[in-house]
Amino acid sequence: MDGLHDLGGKQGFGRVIHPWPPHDETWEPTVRAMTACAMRNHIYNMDEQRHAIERMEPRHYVAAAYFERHLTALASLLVEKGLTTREELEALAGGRFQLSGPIGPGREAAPPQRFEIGETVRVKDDYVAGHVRAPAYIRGKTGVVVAVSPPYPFPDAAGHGMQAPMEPTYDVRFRARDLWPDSCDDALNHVGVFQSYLERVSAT
Amino acid sequence: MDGLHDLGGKQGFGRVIHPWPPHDETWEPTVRAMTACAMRNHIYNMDEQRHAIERMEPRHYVAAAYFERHLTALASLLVEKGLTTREELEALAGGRFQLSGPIGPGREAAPPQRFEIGETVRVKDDYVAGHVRAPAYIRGKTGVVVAVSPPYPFPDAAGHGMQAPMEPTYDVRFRARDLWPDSCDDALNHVGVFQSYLERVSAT
Amino acid sequence: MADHSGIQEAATLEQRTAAVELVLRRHGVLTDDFIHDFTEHADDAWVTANGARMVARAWTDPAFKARMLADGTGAAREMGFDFPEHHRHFVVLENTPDIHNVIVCTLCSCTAYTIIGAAPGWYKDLDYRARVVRESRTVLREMGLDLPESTEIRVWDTTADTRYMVLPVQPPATRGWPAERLAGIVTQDSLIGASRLDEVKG
Amino acid sequence: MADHSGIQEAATLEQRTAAVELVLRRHGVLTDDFIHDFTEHADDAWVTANGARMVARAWTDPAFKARMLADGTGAAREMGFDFPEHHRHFVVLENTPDIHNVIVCTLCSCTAYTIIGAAPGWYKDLDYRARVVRESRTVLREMGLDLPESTEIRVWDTTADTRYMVLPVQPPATRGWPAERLAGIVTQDSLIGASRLDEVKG
Repeated sequence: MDGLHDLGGKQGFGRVIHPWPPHDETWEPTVRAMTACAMRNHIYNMDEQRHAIERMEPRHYVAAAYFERHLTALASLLVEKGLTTREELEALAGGRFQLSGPIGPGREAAPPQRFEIGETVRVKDDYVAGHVRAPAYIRGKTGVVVAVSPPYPFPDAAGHGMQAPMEPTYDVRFRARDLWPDSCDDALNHVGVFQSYLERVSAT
Repeated sequence: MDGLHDLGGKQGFGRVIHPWPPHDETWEPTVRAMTACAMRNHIYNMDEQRHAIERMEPRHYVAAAYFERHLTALASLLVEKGLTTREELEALAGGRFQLSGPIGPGREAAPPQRFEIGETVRVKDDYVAGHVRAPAYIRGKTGVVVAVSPPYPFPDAAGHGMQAPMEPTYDVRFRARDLWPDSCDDALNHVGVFQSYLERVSAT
Repeated sequence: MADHSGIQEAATLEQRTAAVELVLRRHGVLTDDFIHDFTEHADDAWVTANGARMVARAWTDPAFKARMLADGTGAAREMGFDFPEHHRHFVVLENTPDIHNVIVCTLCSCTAYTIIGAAPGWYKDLDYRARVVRESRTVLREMGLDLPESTEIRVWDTTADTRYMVLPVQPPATRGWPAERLAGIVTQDSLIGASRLDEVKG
Repeated sequence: MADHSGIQEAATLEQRTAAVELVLRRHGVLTDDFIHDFTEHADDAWVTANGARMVARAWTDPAFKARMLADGTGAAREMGFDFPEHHRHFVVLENTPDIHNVIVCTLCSCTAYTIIGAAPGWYKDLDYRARVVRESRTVLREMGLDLPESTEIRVWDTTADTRYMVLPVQPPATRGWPAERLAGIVTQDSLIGASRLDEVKG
């Protein structure tokens, strides 16, 4: 989805706070452990969690720290999976508990096709309402495959609890100046791209 | 700039609050009047104001209501134009006064060219770090000119206090399904596009 | 970087507004009565009734309607309405039974405020700006305007300094009403395109 | 729509965390010691020292380095380190005097946390995620790493479930050090690519 979480290349942000000031919030390790627990118990998978974070109300997403995003996803998925309700959570918490927005339909993977290392590929001009792991900054852009991964579950299906076929991802190398012409630092940008997001570029 | 203010087509937002609940904040008309006063006194122009709003820290922008955005732009421009300092504002306000981020360079208009009503045009694949009034959702997209306006100052220059040539804008009609294939309601989308943002499409 | 600049508490909006006001007064930019006078003028002169009167006249005066559709700025001036300096072009978009126009400003919240009145809060909120361009039919339905599939939706994004106003279709039940009475049924929503005045009965 | 759902005050993060914990316990999903045990394991086992030891060994053992660059997952397992189920592929990116690799996750904050330790706050913050892909040289300079123009920057966006780690160039002053001492100079920043260990003197 074209959400505010898709931050790559967005402008107006400032200096990175580095080094990051130490802080010690006891609720954060608890959220980390509970998230691991929910996934080990197969209440949801990693892509469902990521999509639940993406579905956070945009103002909430932008304001929330990392583990608040995880907590919101966890609570939202527990509600969606029927383990609790918002009302119960709010009663237990003694206050308002903002959850993620509703989930829509996922989508199937594209028919299998293989790309070779060294091959020039294009990222499809796809607009996906649900979970998708192609960042907007590579949409429609052309790059070269530099590496291939073992197969993973296709996230656009897995993120919606659908049966997800396994497919490889490709580390695709783009030139920054092809992504943001005249408006970037020179670099080679690599993105891990699922096979279904790619199309062949005919030799020119 | 590719800022979070460029919201057209972003997903994850919710129901529009309609009707909007009445509210009565006395500081809001004051901000409205002061903004008008600053512009009538030529302290800054409309595009400088818009750009100052765009330059707000993204988390602040997303959280702020309409007139807080105007107030932030007004205060930031008064500092940038030398009428006050952040320190003075904070002393007067008795607390922290978050301003917009720093301004970068603007850009010149493209060489003049005319487009005719009925002509098919393409929005250039431009990535502009400064002020620009072409929303990202039409970048690289093709549409048809349906109307022409009288000339306005070119915003990418005017927003940076540069001498801004006057140029017409064109109401360009796009099909929603060309902007967001398979991921939108059917509609004809019209956008007011400055002449410099457009390029001719050779007859096919 | 988020604003981690100080331990200091953020000043309230009222405090920040007062600080800016002091700066403008000290520099002699803001004169004693300006805020009061401007606000009074804005609240009295820049009202939805202006656009409503233009619409009512267009419904009852075909020659005016033709002038208004050809030159919105001229038609507004003819009725004594004015524009801020940067609104150099005012365009009226005619709805028909099969065409529905709706206005937005995705990049900020531009509107023809001297003619249709100060924009409502929802028009300036992020949800409307983000969604109405991509999900026009859905958003309008959620706002109470359920358009038939056969209606062509035309969205107008106010990205330049042209300003738009919708000319709604006159509700059939109001045929023959005088312009003054007609002006009373024209809502701000209908001038933006969030309503078609379907609720108006004779 | 923003969350205007109630007059109710938002529960604090501690309260919300406790509420979720109760739900998981009631359903028997969360067992008594899980949080304690998981946290202890994460804090003890998933530490930057793991990646540091891999780097130090690669600097001192050319055959291991070759294996690590060919199969990062296998090299990590060889040293007794493990991965969560979804990290099926671990790739080590070799810096050279002329090539600098830097890792980010623009869509969330993915990282090889069992090998390089829990990601630092700045890696998970919006500013780094938004900027380092488009302004890599500028962002690195602001973070204290001023690369010469001749250095080629390679940015790796962790958008799939492959995980990356940078193999820094061994600081010249440390030639001949034993692996254990070398591991002590390898920082988490250098494993992400925010540092080249240039500050390390003999």
